[in-house]
Amino acid sequence: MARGQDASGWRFWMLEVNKIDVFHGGLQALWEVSLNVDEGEIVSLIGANGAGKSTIVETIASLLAPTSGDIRFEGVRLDREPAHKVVTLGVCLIPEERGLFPGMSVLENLELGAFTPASRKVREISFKLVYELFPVLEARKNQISGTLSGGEQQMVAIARALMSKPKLLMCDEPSQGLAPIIVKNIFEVIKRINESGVGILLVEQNVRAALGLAKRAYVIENGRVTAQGESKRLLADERVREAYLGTG
Amino acid sequence: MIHWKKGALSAGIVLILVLIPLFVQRSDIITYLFLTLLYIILAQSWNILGGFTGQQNLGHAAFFGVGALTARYIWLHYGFPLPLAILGGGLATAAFALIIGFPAFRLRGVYFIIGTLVMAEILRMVFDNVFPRADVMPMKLLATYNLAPRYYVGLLFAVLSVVAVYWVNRSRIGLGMMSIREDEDAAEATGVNTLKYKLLAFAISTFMAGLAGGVFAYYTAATKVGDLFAPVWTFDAVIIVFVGGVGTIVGPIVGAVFFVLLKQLLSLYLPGGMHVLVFGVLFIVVVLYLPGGLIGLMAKLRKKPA
Amino acid sequence: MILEVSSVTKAFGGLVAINDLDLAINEGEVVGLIGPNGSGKTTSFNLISGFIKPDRGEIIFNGKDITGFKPHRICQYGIARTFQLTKPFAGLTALQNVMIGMMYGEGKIRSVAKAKMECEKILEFVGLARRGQAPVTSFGTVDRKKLEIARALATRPRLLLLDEMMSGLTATEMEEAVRLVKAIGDSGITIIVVEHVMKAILDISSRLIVLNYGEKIAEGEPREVVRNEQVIEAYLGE
Amino acid sequence: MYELYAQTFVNGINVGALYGLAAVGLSLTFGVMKILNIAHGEFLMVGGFFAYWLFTLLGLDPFLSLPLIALALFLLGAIFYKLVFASVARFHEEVKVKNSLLVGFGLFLVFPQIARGLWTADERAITPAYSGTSFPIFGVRVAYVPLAGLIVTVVVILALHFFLTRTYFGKSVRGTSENWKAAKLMGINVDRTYMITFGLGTALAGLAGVLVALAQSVTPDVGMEWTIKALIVVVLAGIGSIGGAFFAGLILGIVEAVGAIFMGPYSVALGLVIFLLILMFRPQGLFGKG
Repeated sequence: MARGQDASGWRFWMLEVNKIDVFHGGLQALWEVSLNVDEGEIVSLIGANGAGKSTIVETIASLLAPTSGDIRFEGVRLDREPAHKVVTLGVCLIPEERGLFPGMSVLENLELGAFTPASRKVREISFKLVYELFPVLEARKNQISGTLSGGEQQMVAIARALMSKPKLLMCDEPSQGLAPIIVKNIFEVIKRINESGVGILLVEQNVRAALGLAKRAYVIENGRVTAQGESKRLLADERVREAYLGTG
Repeated sequence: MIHWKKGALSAGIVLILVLIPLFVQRSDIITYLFLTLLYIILAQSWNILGGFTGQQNLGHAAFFGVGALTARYIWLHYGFPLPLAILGGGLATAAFALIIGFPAFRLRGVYFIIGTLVMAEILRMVFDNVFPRADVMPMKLLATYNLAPRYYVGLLFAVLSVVAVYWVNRSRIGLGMMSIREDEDAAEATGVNTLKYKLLAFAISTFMAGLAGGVFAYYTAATKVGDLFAPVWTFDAVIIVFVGGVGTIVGPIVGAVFFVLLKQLLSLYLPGGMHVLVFGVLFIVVVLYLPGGLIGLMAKLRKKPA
Repeated sequence: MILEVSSVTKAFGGLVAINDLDLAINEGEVVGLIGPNGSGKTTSFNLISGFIKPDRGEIIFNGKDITGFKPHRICQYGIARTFQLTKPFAGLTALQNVMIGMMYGEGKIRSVAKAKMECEKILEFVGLARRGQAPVTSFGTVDRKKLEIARALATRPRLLLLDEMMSGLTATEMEEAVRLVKAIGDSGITIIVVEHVMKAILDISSRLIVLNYGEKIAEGEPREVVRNEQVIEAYLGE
Repeated sequence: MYELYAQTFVNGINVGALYGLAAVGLSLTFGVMKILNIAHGEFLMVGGFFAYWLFTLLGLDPFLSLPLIALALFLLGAIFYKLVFASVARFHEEVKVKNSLLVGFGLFLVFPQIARGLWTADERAITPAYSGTSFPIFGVRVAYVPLAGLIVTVVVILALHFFLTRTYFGKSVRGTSENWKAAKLMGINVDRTYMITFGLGTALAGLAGVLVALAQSVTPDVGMEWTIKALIVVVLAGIGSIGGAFFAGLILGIVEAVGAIFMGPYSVALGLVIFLLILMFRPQGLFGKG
């Protein structure tokens, strides 16, 4: 498939990842990975641990650099920008294990979320929005974030990312280490964020929840995209089950 | 075959070094040669711990100083025979190192480096205060002072230090030390008692530094005790090892020759002491851009013939 | 029984990583240890191999209580491990890597010359024949993994802990790795494998143990275990 | 007897404040960048000589020269970050610390030589008209210069604290120190933050240098001694603890001063003993979190 082309003809996606190879610690982690996310879409990356899902989103965020291939966001080459510039373009990653500033208060974490000049200007409005989304954070804004519960920490991570006013939000395993009821909550919030017009790229191990939320998904196995398509179709696909449980 | 050739070459070099004082009478040349030998001992001693075991010791001067002070004292003031005095200096140093090493090695990496640095500087200050006056050899010895025996003692210990490093490089113990340098967790998982082998490397390294101190104590006619602990001894050893090639056998030898030659050359053209500046810059460049030192550079050039 | 982990608990700063875990491994078994991300598999390996000390509970190996021993002692008693991200001694040759295992692990061979000969054999066994003099930095993913296994085997273990052997390998490389693990098992060494690549683990193991949230949720015959509803739920979500 | 102890105590506080100020900069760079700059004392020495220059050549009062020195040393630090430490910062954690130590060690050799060329090896002190004057209080003589030094130290440390906790940029510095990866993801330019932090560290060293030249004296070789003192204080306080560094500095100053009464020349070894004890029993420092 040529760049910008899909089954329905020529078109351009908000995010286009085009045949990237990525090395991590001297070893190859991704082989010719291509994927796309459209405006306002929820797309999910599923696959077993160590398959390379995190590597994909970290590369999009420019924490890692591809050795070949390219990444475009609204036509701009992300792979040529440093990580701190990617945020100003509207792409924000919530990293694995949340990446909070654990010794700083909730408020300070959120303030740093709005570090880019554009987002800093509107941060009072953003505060209102995220406090509406997570009332508990307003009540705890002076608490040191490292002392919050796991679910609350995940909320801080999401809220902090929203403070940067992203057009595309990438969440790396938001459910990790959380009790099922809290996971449900988090997914609910992600859905609401998406409904406000933010595109979502969701990395998840919890396949059913991820496929329930996303319209489309990519299955990642051993650093390669091995299947992709409508979530409903993938959910029934034997290959997904196989990727996880090896029961072919 | 290569083995045999290397052995013959080394024996030849040693033989030439043994014969030199018989043919060369100029005392300045013998002095430079002696200093080169002294630096080889000092650099190899640092190399065992810093190069092979990966534990950088920035307080090496302290061990040189303890060895020099002990050897000088028991030789001049308590009448020990010279070989025993130098050996005693080495042993005292290793004993002192083990006392320091136990707390220092309980923590990994950086604390050891800071600890040695702080320890050396404080020892210097203490000894500077306790022995403020220069320690001069008695007149009887000064009257009969001769460079040749100093040179031979230096040669003997330089050869011994190279042999020791050679042995470390190919023995079981050396492999254990190098595994610590490469990856401490993997070394533990592979059965290496990392604390034990760090302490062992530390003891061997400081023992040799103490010997170097003893050789210097025998050589120098007069010295301030504080100067024996001066950071310059650490600097010189570390620079020689890094410029020559850290963690190799030949590197420190090449480094020592290069160091003494360049130092003499620079002192011809630059105002006094400025050679240190050149060495400082050279050292930073090597650490950042040439981690293999001169040995590594030569290997690279040989691989890629123009 | 060669390894008995009884009621071991380990918490990191309030987060319980392993909760009251019991494991019993028989001599000669190849056991697969599986579970979703963060379920405590690598933590269990770290506990057994001595890299972390349990808060509670004990670990008995070969009739000896090894709880709280340092890793090098545990290795000398006969438990070898590999690391998820391989940790070769990168500045040394492949042969030297393996020799360190041989001379320090069980430690019966102390002569360098003899160790060299033995280690050449091990390198050949894992498929690295004639690569002994090569610097490890020139090795690719597969060869690094093979080397890691060779080094562990050189310590003459009775129990081998393999942490994520298959990740990053291509399909053919994986087949080769599976054959290697089977060959090790056939030589009589007990093996515990942590693995995410299910095809491989079903091929290798004679028994599966499933962890979730630091607790054992299932164990038994591999093909049966992966049909267990609780296990599917843990993996795929509710 | 009371007067001897009280006087010693006051002297200890005066010296201790200098230790604290010298250590704060070192602690800041280590806490944020995980780089241990053992050439820290060299920047202190340079600061002292700069102030000496301003005083003897232009007749500028040392207290008025403080902001100038801070600016100059900030720029010098930023340049040195770009020249050498930036390439160290790219390494992985443990290699980074080791290489930063070695590079600092190299600078150790370079700085005193340059200083000798510029200012000769002589001991230099800044001696404005008011130096040496003092006033009595409770039977103890308090000199104006060290007292002013103490006040400057307190003000500088409070200002640093304010900067780190109240300003947007200061918060981004703390964020970077807690999790540099996440900081990047928030749009913080980590490399620039490192450069500025390093510059701040050297600026603090420069300020300490002015006070040292004023209260004691500077020579080209004084750097190592101050690095060592700062290291002891940092280990005592716990790495990265700013307020802790100030109090740990005071403690070291007082212990050394009081120790000198009983131990004479051996009292310098006290620092080492404290240092080793702390390393053995409380490696996170007195004020660090357990």
